[in-house]
Amino acid sequence: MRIPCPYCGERDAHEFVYRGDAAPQRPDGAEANEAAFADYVYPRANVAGAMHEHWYHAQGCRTWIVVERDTRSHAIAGATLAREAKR
Amino acid sequence: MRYSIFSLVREALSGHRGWGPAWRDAQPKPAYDVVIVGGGGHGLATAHYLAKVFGITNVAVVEKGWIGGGNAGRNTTIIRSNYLLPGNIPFYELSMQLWEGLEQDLNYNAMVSQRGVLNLCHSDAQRDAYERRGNAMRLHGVDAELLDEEGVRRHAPFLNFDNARFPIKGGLLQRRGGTARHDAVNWGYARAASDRGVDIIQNCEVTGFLRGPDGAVIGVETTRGTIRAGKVALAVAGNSSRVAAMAGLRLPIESHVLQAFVSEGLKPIIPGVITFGAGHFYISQSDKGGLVFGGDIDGYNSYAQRGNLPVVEDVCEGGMALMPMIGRARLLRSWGGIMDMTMDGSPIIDHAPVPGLYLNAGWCYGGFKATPASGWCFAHLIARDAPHPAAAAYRLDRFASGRVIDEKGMGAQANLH
Amino acid sequence: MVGALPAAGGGLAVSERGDLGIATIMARASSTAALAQRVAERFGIALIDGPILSGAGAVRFAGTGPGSWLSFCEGADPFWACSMAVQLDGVASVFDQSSGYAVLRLGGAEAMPMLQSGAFIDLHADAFPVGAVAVTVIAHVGAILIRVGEAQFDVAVFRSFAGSFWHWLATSAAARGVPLHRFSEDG
Amino acid sequence: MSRLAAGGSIDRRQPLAFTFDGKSYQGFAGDTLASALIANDVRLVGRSFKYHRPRGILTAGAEEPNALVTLRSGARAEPNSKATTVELYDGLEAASQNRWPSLGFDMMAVNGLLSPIFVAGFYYKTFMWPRRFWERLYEPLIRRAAGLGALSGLPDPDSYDRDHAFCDLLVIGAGPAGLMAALTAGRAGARVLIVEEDFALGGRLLAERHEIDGQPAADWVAAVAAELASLPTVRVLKRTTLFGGYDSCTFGAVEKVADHLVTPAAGQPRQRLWKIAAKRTILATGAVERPISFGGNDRPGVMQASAVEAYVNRFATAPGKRIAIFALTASGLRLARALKAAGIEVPAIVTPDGTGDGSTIAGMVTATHGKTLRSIEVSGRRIEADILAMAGGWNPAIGIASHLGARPVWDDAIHAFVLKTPPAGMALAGAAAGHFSLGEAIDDGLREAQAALADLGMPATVGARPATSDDPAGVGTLWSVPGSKGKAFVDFQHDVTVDDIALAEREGFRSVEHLKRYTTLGMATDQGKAGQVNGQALLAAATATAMGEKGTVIARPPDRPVAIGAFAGAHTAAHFRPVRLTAGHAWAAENGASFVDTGQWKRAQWFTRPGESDWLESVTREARAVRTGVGICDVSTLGKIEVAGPDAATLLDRLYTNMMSTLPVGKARYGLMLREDGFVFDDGTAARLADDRYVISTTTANAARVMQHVDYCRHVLWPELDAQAVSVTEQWAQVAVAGPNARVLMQRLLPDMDLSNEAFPFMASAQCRWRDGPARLFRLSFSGELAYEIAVPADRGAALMRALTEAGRSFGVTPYGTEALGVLRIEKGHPAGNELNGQTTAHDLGMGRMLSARKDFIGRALAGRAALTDPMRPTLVGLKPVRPGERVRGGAHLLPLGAAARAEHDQGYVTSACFSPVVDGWIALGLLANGPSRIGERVRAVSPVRGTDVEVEVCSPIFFDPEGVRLRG
Ligand SMILES: Cc1cc2nc3c(=O)[nH]c(=O)nc-3n(C[C@H](O)[C@H](O)[C@H](O)COP(=O)(O)OP(=O)(O)OC[C@H]3O[C@@H](n4cnc5c(N)ncnc54)[C@H](O)[C@@H]3O)c2cc1C
Ligand SMILES: NC(=O)c1ccc[n+]([C@@H]2O[C@H](COP(=O)([O-])OP(=O)(O)OC[C@H]3O[C@@H](n4cnc5c(N)ncnc54)[C@H](O)[C@@H]3O)[C@@H](O)[C@H]2O)c1
Ligand SMILES: Cc1cc2nc3c(=O)[nH]c(=O)nc-3n(C[C@H](O)[C@H](O)[C@H](O)COP(=O)(O)O)c2cc1C
Ligand SMILES: [Zn+2]
Repeated sequence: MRIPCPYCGERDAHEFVYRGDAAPQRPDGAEANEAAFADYVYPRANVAGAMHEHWYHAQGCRTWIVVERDTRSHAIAGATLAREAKR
Repeated sequence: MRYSIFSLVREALSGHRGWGPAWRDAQPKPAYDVVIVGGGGHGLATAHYLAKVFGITNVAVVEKGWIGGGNAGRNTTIIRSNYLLPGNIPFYELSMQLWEGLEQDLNYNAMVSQRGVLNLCHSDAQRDAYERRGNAMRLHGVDAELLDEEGVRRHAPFLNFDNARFPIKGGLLQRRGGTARHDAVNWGYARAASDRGVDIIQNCEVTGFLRGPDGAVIGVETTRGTIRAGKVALAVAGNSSRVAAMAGLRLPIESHVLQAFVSEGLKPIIPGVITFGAGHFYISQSDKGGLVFGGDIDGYNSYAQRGNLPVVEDVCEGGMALMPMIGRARLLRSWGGIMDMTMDGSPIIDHAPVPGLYLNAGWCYGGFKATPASGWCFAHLIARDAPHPAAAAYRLDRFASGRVIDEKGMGAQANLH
Repeated sequence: MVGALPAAGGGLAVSERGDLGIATIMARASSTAALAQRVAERFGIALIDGPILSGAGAVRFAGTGPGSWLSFCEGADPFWACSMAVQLDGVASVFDQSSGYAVLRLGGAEAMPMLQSGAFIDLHADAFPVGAVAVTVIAHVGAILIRVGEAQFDVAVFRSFAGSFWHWLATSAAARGVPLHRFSEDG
Repeated sequence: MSRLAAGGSIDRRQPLAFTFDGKSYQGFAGDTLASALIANDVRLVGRSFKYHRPRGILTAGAEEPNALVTLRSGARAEPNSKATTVELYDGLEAASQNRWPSLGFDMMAVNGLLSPIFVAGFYYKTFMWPRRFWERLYEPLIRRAAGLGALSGLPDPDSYDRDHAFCDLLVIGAGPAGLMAALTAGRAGARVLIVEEDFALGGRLLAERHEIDGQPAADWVAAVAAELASLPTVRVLKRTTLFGGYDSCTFGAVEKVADHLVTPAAGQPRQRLWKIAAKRTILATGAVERPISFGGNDRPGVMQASAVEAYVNRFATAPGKRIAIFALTASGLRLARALKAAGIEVPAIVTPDGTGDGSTIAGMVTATHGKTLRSIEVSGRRIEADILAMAGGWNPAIGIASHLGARPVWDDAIHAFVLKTPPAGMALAGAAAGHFSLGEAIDDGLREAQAALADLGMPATVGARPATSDDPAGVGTLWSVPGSKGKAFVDFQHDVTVDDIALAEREGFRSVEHLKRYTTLGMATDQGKAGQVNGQALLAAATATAMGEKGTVIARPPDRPVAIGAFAGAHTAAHFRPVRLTAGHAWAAENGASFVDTGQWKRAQWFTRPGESDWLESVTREARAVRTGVGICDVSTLGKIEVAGPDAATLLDRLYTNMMSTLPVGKARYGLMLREDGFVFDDGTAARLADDRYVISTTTANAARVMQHVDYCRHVLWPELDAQAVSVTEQWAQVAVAGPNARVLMQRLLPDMDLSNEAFPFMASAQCRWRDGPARLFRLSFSGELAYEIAVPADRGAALMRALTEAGRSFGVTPYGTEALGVLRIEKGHPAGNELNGQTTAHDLGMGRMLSARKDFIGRALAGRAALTDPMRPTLVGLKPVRPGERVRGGAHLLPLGAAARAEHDQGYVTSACFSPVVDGWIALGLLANGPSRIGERVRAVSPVRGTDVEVEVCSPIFFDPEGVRLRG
């Protein structure tokens, strides 16, 4: 599997560290309670299909990126820098 | 027909014309007391014990493909009960004991082979961790032996002791551990359950749930029509999230791919199971002679049932580092399975938060050895509506509460377990 | 500048670069443009935010990540990174790495095929021309590759890995039947 | 000798000597082992898996199920090598396998007598009684009988290499289709890689007699090969098998670099693993001929027609003197012509419907006779023949295209599975596409290459399409011969018969996948390439289902078996993983250090002095030296991360449970990091170097994960923070200097600094100079002594060690290793790896007070859960054996006195233990339920696996200097 790192270009997936679904948003730390955090930390949509997910280019530019990938076919539609995806 | 050497010889004389199907290929009936979704080892075992232990025989197992076509048919067949945490040990030991009588129970030779499982350690800290684990096992009445380097040498003299990157310092050996012939386990359970009246329905995919007025699950929609059910029990392994989503549930599970490998057939050379603690590698030899081995998961969410080359290299590197004698053995076939990795690495056997629905999920890469106990405890939960004591820790709410069962101590990241 | 390498004779010439000041330069938030301007002012270099080498003189910037560079300075004094930090004050954070990397220069016709055998990135001159930079991995060792000439590459690896990287280099050269000429910096 | 006088593509000027089962023979360069055996009239070459039936050579390719030999001997022995794909070399040594005592007389052939019992799946029905006999008797017997060849049990002496390739177009297979494709794309200037597993290019053109452009096809092949070699963007890899298709158009291939040599040259790898990234791919892997299932179809002498054709035309051998043909396709007739041209007698051409020329017999072969084939039976008539060539139709070789999940579909026109929807970026050409004529192969190659070029936006130069002698191949089907006498095999290697298929169907194994697993059809080393489709067709017939509906099984990588060593490359034995060495490594080695692996690092574990008899003596001396004098310890492997920028302090506040923003410049603070689930992640110190700059430390084990975590927080969680972070672990060599004499020593090292307690107190930090270079000084203490850590750029690390030794010589400065470090920290009750095991909470470690209530931080919310702060959780305590001199060990479990050693009494366990010189006895840290409230209580530390049971007293985890007077001194 080759991942199109927005900075480095296409790289083999073994250069990356996988984290998972990019959808869950960390609750506001000052406000949120246990339940909200538990909901952020544990359950996952575990999509069968196109998914936005976090990968870290550990053996490359050391940047977290968001990759759009289909979990059924591993086909990759694209990738963006995580810090830009957030904005 | 009962299986035995006598029936076999008798049939041999008449050209084996007398054998009937091992299990009835049933057509779906309109309703059952219990519908089990998933014809893997767990679903079939659940059906068997429901019928045999709890006398509930109006049961259907619905399988989207052919039985045993999921992980039950593609795992590396290791059985062991060398767990660390109190939530796990009694459960896996129950399973081990069921394995030990399985063939007689099922009248099917599942080739349960207790030739030992050896976990190697490479540092003092790792040895301490194994001592902790071995002691926990022994306190639970499970067999465990701590080997020093000499002990390992005696058990597996062909390992790389002399110029290893991570020298072998010892190991934890469970002699009762070993392997079982995975396909036979599935077929044996199917045959035994079918004989007791359970309907095994293949090529029947569940596509939705039938809900009662109060929201309770009262049946399933399938590719072969609607089937009503008193209770619906999910045992769909790598597809747990997908199926549970049809009931509106989000589980603490990610689906990941694990690859496995088999070499060409070779004369016996590897005793029992050996796992390489410092690399990602474990190996055993099948009765047919193939070296069956594997390593770490690929690490990314997947429903594709296949992996990629880097993990193949990683696993073979581990193999060569540990036992350089396998360099000239050829890899014959590699494949992948989709596992439901939980956020603490331990399974779930519990009521779903929807009435009428029961959950058996989250087996990660370790659910084959669990097959008998999983079936037994799940059947108990379904029949009695109360958890079996050996599986009482496998609650769904343990994640929110923090009573997680995290053997590896990796926290809430599925792919690290 | 490192002097011309002895003729490689078709093999692979490897020298270790010793006198380098090295620093990680990371642009402050939304300061990439300001950093580029500062670099232009102070060093006369057009800094590019991408995996390529900016500059051709004693000081160079190799793009290693978004808004981040590994800067090299030949003949630097031990406090070079501190002076760099002063130069870039307010627009970038500067981290001294002068000791953090072992930098090898690989030259000769075999340099490219050799590195290609280790790295799963396309090193063909069209894809990886002179001045291109890649942070990647070779034989389980993280490596920063910079194409400094048609047949010349600088390879930076973390210093603790240098021994293992050398081992890879030597076995791979032998596997290819390539004679390996090792030179120290001062000839 | 059955070598033909002329022809073939062997080099008669290069004779090669080889042995088979110890007997010497001769072949020529250009032979395979199989062709050389045939030339030497060796007919019997192997025994089958289950019944140990005598077997001969069936094919001329990688689909060979029978002719498996052990190549070479000793540590280089390679079991299960297919004689048909082994390139002959001078000195080749091969032996038959799976037989005892000899190939000709195999005792295990009694299995054949038991074959009425040994049917598919028989073992599932028996061997269940008595239960214990499985491991003791049945299984060992089964195991010994199963398996094929044997591994030597010795380490593989050869090496393996890796390489990577990128191309616009990857062409797999160099038959006419592949060559035409490569040529077309190469001429257009595309980067082309063409891989061919054979040692010669040409594919079936080597075996069949065709004309291209009016010339023998071989001439065309030679011309194309020459042109490809001349094209700068084309690379041809021979002896290279493409074995797998993976995601994103990547592929794996293995090149046999030295397999055609007796031993590789010095340094030369045996094989090389290629990883290939291609923009487009053309699969031109040809087709595999099917056998026909009739009685006795496995007898040595029964061969595939395509193989006979290859042995005659390519290798110039006569596999037999009288070669009969049983054909369902026109290729049978082409073979007859070839045989006659070579002067070989063709006693019969048998086709079911009599199609063919005048001499064809309408009928079927129902039986064979002879130890090796002597005669065949056709409709009750015996025909003398020493070879029977079967032409059963063709299966396109589409395995690689199926690796990514595309399912083959049945094509009724050609009676074969084809791939209608290859993976993105891949096209099929020639016989692989189900187009069996030469003309189609050439057309396909041309067309698909042009399509790929167009796709890539490259103009194709239009070359002429060479003219071919076309021979459209008819295909027939005949899945089994009615009225067969004797066993009719479907899977030759695994001895799966037509009857086995019927039995499986009867027993309900009616999916092709169940059929495979129950009978082992297609699970042998040829992966069903030879006979699997026949079995599936028999199943379809038995269940009255169309082939298209039944489908076929999934093809998986590798497409051909690949040596495990090739996947591992150079990463074996001591080079399995890189080794990380600290700057002070050589210095430590010179000083008698033994090293221990910590992740990839080597760390000095202890330093043996002359006269010391065991490690404990060295460690105790080192620990004592730190308590009484001064010791130095290389702590460079701890992770170091520098965090800078205006928001550095804010970021650290969110990363650590405690406040870091309030830390003054010039100070350091111990910090705890949690995971978001509330459990402890890592610990370390943070030192504030400047308002906007910190350097933090991590444990050695977690360095990479913490860095990744810091970046996750910066990039994903809080990208709005203006904070930069980078690992500087490699930049700084760091040394702990600890003990009552530490200040004196440091003062000698840094004479210009005021190191008095007032000027540089406990937890102070500073950036300073050492020998005109940068340095960092911290007053940190893991040992509980007056201590410093000094960091210098790593290239001065060794010099620093030497300088410290020199400066401290007069008061006996002592280097100490990780083991003494462990003793010192256990004496002080500091948690380390064994306690920070990912299962513990801050509360468990007695650090509950470090969770700040004044701010948010990672893990805050979930750390507060009742389950994580439950007092009954095992919590950190100290443990001391009650009886002096008794040893307590890590991993022992803690139980109340008098309680039986059973799980229900398990209350915790010992995490770390050591011999403490200051206590003068063994001490330990442990996690004990409700521990802190049990100080003074006695419990048992039980280790059933060691057979020890030690009474211990629960105490404070701080065994030494609880007030911390010394470290502040
Ligand atoms: C490569 C690999 C190696 C492994 N090695 C080991 C090992 O050595 N030891 C060990 O203990 N464990 C091992 N495991 C784990 C073990 O195989 C699994 O945990 C276990 O098999 C899962 O339970 P199961 O048998 O019921 O699952 P499965 O066999 O996967 O059963 C689930 C079934 O549900 C069906 N299904 C899914 N969705 C639907 C639907 N909508 N409708 C109807 N049916 C549906 C599927 O088709 C499947 O047949 C391994 C797993 C893999 C992949
Ligand atoms: N007369 C018939 O019935 C009939 C049937 C089929 C094919 N043919 C003949 O076969 C030829 C078809 O041409 P083609 O080019 O499609 O096929 P081909 O069989 O000529 O060439 C395929 C090539 O691919 C190579 N190959 C296969 N798998 C490989 C792998 N995994 N890695 C590397 N190399 C691999 C083979 O070694 C072979 O050289 C024509 O000459 C045609 O006449 C004839
Ligand atoms: C324990 C075990 C042993 C196996 N042995 C063989 C074998 O000898 N030959 C073979 O072709 N496949 C073997 N397989 C692999 C199967 O062919 C198959 O790949 C696997 O069950 C997954 O199914 P799939 O590839 O159809 O998805 C084995 C699988 C397992 C789990
Ligand atoms: Zn990148």
